[in-house]
Formats: sequence, structure tokens, C-alpha cells
Amino acid sequence: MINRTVKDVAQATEGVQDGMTLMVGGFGLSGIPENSIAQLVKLGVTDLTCISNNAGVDDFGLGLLLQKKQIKKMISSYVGENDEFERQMLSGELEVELIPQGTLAERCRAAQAGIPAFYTPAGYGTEVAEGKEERSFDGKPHILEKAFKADFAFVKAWKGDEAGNLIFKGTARNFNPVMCGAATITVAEVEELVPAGELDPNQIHIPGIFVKRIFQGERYEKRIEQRTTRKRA
Amino acid sequence: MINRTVKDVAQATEGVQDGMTLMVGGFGLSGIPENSIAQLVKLGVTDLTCISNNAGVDDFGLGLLLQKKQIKKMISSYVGENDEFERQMLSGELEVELIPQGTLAERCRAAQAGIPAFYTPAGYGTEVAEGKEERSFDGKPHILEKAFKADFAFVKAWKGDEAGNLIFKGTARNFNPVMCGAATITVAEVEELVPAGELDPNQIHIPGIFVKRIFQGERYEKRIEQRTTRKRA
Amino acid sequence: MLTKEQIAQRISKEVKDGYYVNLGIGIPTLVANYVPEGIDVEFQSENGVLGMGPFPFEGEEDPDIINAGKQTITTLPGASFFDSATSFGMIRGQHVDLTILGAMEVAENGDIANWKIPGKMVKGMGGAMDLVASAENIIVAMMHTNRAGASKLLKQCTLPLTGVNCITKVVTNMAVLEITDRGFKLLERAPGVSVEDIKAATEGTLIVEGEIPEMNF
Amino acid sequence: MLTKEQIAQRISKEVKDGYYVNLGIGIPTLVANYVPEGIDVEFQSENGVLGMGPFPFEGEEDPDIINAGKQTITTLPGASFFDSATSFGMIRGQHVDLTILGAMEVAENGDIANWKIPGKMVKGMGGAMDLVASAENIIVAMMHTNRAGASKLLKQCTLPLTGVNCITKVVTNMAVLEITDRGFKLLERAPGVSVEDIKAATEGTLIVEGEIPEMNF
Repeated sequence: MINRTVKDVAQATEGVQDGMTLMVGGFGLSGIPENSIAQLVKLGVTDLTCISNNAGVDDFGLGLLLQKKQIKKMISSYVGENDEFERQMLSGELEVELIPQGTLAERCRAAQAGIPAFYTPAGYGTEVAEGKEERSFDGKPHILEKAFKADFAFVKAWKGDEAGNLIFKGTARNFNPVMCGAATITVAEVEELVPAGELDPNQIHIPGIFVKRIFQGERYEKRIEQRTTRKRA
Repeated sequence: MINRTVKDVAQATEGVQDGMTLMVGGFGLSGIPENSIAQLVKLGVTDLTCISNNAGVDDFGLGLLLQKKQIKKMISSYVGENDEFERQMLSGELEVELIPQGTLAERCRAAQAGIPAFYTPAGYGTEVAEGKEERSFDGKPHILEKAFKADFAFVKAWKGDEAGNLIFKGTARNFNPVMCGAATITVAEVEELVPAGELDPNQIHIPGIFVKRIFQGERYEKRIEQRTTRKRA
Repeated sequence: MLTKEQIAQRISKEVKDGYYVNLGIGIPTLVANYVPEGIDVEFQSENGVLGMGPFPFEGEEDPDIINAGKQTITTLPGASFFDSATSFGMIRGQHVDLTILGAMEVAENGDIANWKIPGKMVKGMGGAMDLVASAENIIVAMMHTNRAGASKLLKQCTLPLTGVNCITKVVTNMAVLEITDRGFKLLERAPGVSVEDIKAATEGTLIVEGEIPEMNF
Repeated sequence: MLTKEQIAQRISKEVKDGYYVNLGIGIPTLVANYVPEGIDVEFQSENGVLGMGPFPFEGEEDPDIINAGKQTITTLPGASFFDSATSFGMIRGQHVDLTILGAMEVAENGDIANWKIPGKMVKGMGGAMDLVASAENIIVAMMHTNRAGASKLLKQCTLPLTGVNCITKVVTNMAVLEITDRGFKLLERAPGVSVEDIKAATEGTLIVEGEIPEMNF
């Protein structure tokens, strides 16, 4: 067994530098790597390019990095619900590249799986296709999309073991698995870190080979963005 | 819940016709859809094109279809361990297309995921690349490979539920998940079929949306190809 | 004129037994409330769940179980969770039978614009571009005209496109229309709305053939 | 001359702590037996397992747990199972640190041929083409010459290629050689084998610089 554990978030984020490209897991505020984000704020690294489906809210998630103006560019599919984001974007301080959500997921997966480029119909005939190669397959037009390149991927899982194996919970899974191994260094934080052998090898969502560093996170807030409920009958 | 169950293998294979292209899961004899293969023999359909990593052995797996000369063409990565296969191939009765194993898996996955084509380095500079587009990404040469098109996919899982959700066991997983939803009709046979709700939604390997028909198979032989053991100390 | 709830109710009749359905934010979300008993469907949400159920009871919300609108949800028996690449594999691979989404504009050739208004804050397309480029059966739920009274069913979209030649049907507060090679084919009128009213509110080519029935609910 | 076991033993010294390793069939499989204590490695098999252990005890064979050679195996703590697409994602995505495989021929530019002999029954390339096209660190384990005594380390491969410019090292029964821009660079001699012996058995360009040490085990 190859032990992938590091002792804390400080060790997990070693090597992150100004100007780097980071992948950050999560959908909305669900399944975001809370500890790693807090540490990036603490480190004060700047000029970051962040590949993440969303950009958090004003005071949580990637919003915390935006507050400190640490992000130079966001690559996302949807960036609503964040006033500071809007201010920086409209003032030109923040560069934003919007891409279709499925393309975002597949460009991560391509990086993970060593596929340099693939064709997708998403975005054909729209401004997303500008400057991209177009080609028809069976009469249906597609565009060529390329694998992302990133320096670090920060993901959050539910359980993990010393070998770096990960299990996710519910829809907190989202982009986290596809970002594992899609960057030079993948850092996984988990709610519960167990010894190797405790997880059923059949039920592992991401094998440890895709994870370079793993640690148990602390004090998960897991904020709910839209609390919707129904009344009991 | 959308119920994907059919009553038996006869109903599961309805619509299979001469000349069709079939995907068949399994690696060696591990994780092969034993019941569906037996039924295809019984149905006597011929001129089949089979996409399957291997071709079984003389008297088991796809070898049973080869015995009856039901297969016109095999698309595989490795076809050893089968004398009848060799005889038909050398005599020209059987057409064989050999492709790299990772490309085979990815062409299935591409079909499942609506990716018409992708680039891979596998096979560049070899006869596999003949007639295929070549392109370099970051200075590394790749070739363009296309998604498979198939009429039926026959897969075998360990457990499944009425909704068509599948869970695989050990390395019997192999090509089975990537063939689900990669053909017009996917037929899954399982060792144990349970009511919807019994499987943990976190632990499902293949969601039922990728499976059109599911049934509980009978009398699994699960033959071992290379029995290797060690002595107790 | 239909209310938003009535638009959703009318669209629910397009949902057939055995359909896997992706519902967009807004009116489409309401469709789930009107699917009749005996019609088995499963709702997919592109953030990674199939088999979505109703909202949770108060106190039972789980931050790890949400839909693409970031709302807390529950799951039904037979549900599954999966990652975003698998989720869009379902969508791109045409395993989802029906997609229902909102729009700012629809053109008579099936183009749709629903993600960007130049000069305004752009929030992004989310999964909409993947959905419209992939799905074979896409119904748009929208108001027939904008707040200023201008038609949203156009000869050509004026806003940046989300997808081209992709919409199959439009259900508005005034009518049900099918996109054909020749333009918007009027199928049904909302109760109390005349063909003339619909003509006046439709900038794109409107095809009216024979008697146009009133919707029934 | 080294035995097959000794070739495997020598290669085991190339396996570093923390490596994920894919072993081909034949001599490469034997390498697992020689990895020293204290070196933590995980063996990947391309049919879908990471963390392979030794063969099972008699009576404990499981037909659902095999390696790419179709042999029954066991797993160690920390192991995982996955599908074939994920498995080759590991390989193609260069997550596997070291690949060890056999060959029929290796050329001085790093080309390899190991899957097909024209006119003979062709069994297929299996995962070999993906492995050699993707991995950054590939060691070939082979005999220096064929049964007829002809060199298998060539200027150019004569058999259909498995991959081009991809091999980093070759360990034979006679020598350890590194593939460089200038050809096969001789690093070590097998005990009792002279530089002249190796020269005579190598058809490709052989680079001999300084004193060539004997391997030590």
C-alpha cells in the first residue's frame, strides 16, 4: 500500500504558488473543499486561475478567495449568487471564461484519462464554438474541446483511506471525482480518514492512484444554498 | 421508478437479428453474460459482429457462438486460448479486427457518453493507425478514434434492482459498465435482482438509465481460466 | 392566458410513461407536480442524481443532497448518485428522454437563446448548452411575450444562442406550438385565446392549419 | 547469463518506493516476487484492479477476482476495483509510474514489437499498445537473442510495431541498457558476460562509455 496521507492542510497545500491554475470541486456550495479553500486564503497566493463549476457565494466557497482578490480568472459554467464576483467581473478586474457544464466535466475527465481532445455537440453554433474546430459526425455538428491543464486539484470526499481511495456522498460527488488526477497534484480532503483495508474495494469511487495527498478536514460547515422543504402532512 | 425488468432471457433478447452488432461484456471468462450467450446460441442468429475484449474459449463464452459459426466478425483486443477461433480466422471464415484494449474500452465509453470521437496515443505509428487521422497535441502524436455503434449490449453484473441499477463485483466489472448504454438496447443479467430501494444510491456503479432490460440469470458457472494458487505456509 | 402553473400542467401531458426527464429551473421545475398517477418517470438533475423525489420535510435537509438549482431534495427508491461526467454522459448520450427548459427567445428554426443578455451580468449557461445540443426531445416553457409585450417567438433569435435547430415544442401562456421545417405550427390555444391573438403575439412564421383546438386540462 | 528469475530480480531494483506498477505477462510477472521489504508499491492490472496481492490459497480462488493474465489473484488492503475505461484512464493519463513488459524486438530508437508475427496466428495486442504509447517509464524484460541466436536489440524493428520511441530501458539475460538518442547505452553487464559478448549479440548501435560494471544483486 502506498500511503498518500499528509498530516494537515498546510502540508497538503505545499507548493501552491501565485499564478497557478487550480481545479476546485463542488457544485454550488455542496462538496466543496472547505479546508483547502480556507488554507489558500491564509497562504495569500494570488493571480490564480480557478476551474470550478461555480464561484461560491460572497462569504463562502471560492467567494472567500474573490474577497481577497486572489483570483485572476474563473473558468466556470455558472457564476450567479455572488455580488463581489459580479462587481469584479463588470469592472474588468476578474477574467471569466464560461463554458458548458458537460464540457467542463468532460475536459476534466479527459485530463484525468489522458485524452488530449474530444468532440462534443455542446456549444455548436454559439459563441462557445468561436475559434474552435467544427466537424460533423453522422451529419451532426460538433466542436473540438481539449483536456484541461492544471497544477493542483482540490477535492472533497466523504470517506477516504490512507491509500488515497475516496468515497463520495450524495450529490456532493459532482465534479470531485472527475478532477482527481486531472491536475499535476490532486489534494483530497475527507470527512473521515480510515486505515487502508476498511473500505470495500468494490465501493471505491476514486482509486488512490488519482490522489497525491489526502487528509482529514476539520469543522465542515456544509452550508445550504437553497433550503427548500415541505410541510409534514 | 421506471421498471426495467423483463421476465426471462427470452424476453431480454427479443429483437436480436441476423447481421446485428453486439457488445458483450467480460474479460476472459470473468464477468461474461452467460445466460444471454446461451440464449443467442439457442436463437441461432448468425452473421453477428461481436465487440468483446476476448472471444472466450472453445467450449465457453463466445466460443459457444463460434462453434455454431454464428459470428461473422470479432472486434477484440486479444483472442488467444481458442482453437476453433484460430481455425476460422486462419481459414478466412471469421473476420477479426484487433484494437488496443484501452481504445476498445474508450470507444465503448464514448458511445455511452455521446462523444463521437476522441484522440488517443495508443496505436500511433503501428498498423492500428492506418487510415486514421493523426494529430499532435503538445508535441505528442495521437490518432482519432470513433465511438462504437452497436445494436445490443449484453452485460453481466453481480446485483441489480428493478430500476436497472447495477453493482459489479471484483474484476468481473471490466468492460461491463462501459458497454451499458453504449448500444441501442442494453441487456443486463445479474446474479441477484432486488426490489428498487434495496441498493444504496451511493454505491451504484451503473444507473438504470443506461440499462434497458434486466433479469436474474440462472446457474452461473463462472469458469476459471487460469487457476493459480499458493500453498499454505 | 395560462398561469405558470398551467403551463407546467399542460407540459406534464407530454411526459410519457417510462421517460427519464431533466427539468430546468423555473416553470419546468413545476412540471413534476403535475405528472399523473400511473405514469412512471424518473427525474434527472445534472449535478448528479437520478430518481429525485420531493423536497425534504423540515429538519431533514441534507447539504449533500441537492438538485441543479441548489435546492435541498430527497430521492426515491431506485435512485442513484453519480459524478458530473457520468451525468452529462447521460445527457449527451441521449439517454434522457425529455428535457424541459425555459427560454428568453425561440426562433422558428428551433434555435434557442436563454443564457446571456449583452450588457447585463452574465451568470453562465450551466448545463443548458449540453442539454439543448444533445437531447432529441426538448420542450420550452415560456411566456409568449416579454414584459414590454414583444414576441419571444421569433424569425431569428436576437440574443446570443444557447443552441441551434434543437427545440421540438414550445408551450407558452397562449399556445402549444411545434417547431417544423416551415416554422411554428400552432397545435393548441390557451382557453379564451384566439388564433388572431396568437398571430399578433408571434413574430416568427406561424402555421395555422385547420381548426385549432383549445387546450384541455 | 541471467536466468529469467534473475532478469526479474535485476528489474526489481528499478522499482522505487511509491510506484504504481503495471506488470506484463511472462518475466515481468516475476518482478513482484523480488521487490524488497520497505519499498511500498501497488500493482495495477489493466482488467481493473489496483493493489494486487499474491495468488490465493488453494480453495480460496474467486472467479470474479483475476489479473490481466486471467490468473486468480488476491488483493491487499487499500486495493480497489474499477472498470476498463477507468483502468486505461490510469494508464493513458500517466498515473502508472512504471510499466514492465516483454518484447520480441526493441530498436535503438525505442520502438518495440511484441504482438504480431506475420504469417502466424495473431492473438492481439491486448493492452500493450495503450501501455507503451502512454507510459513515461517503460522497461522491457527479454532475452538478448532469439533461439536462433539472432539479436533482438535492433537498428530497426522488423516485426509490426507495438509502439514508437517509447522504451526507456531494456534488461536482458546479458545486460542492462538505456535507450538514448544515440542508441542502446550499455549500463551493466551480467556476471561473466563481457562487453565483447554484448557487442556481438546486439545488432543496434551499442554505446559503451568507460568501464561497464557487472550487475550486483
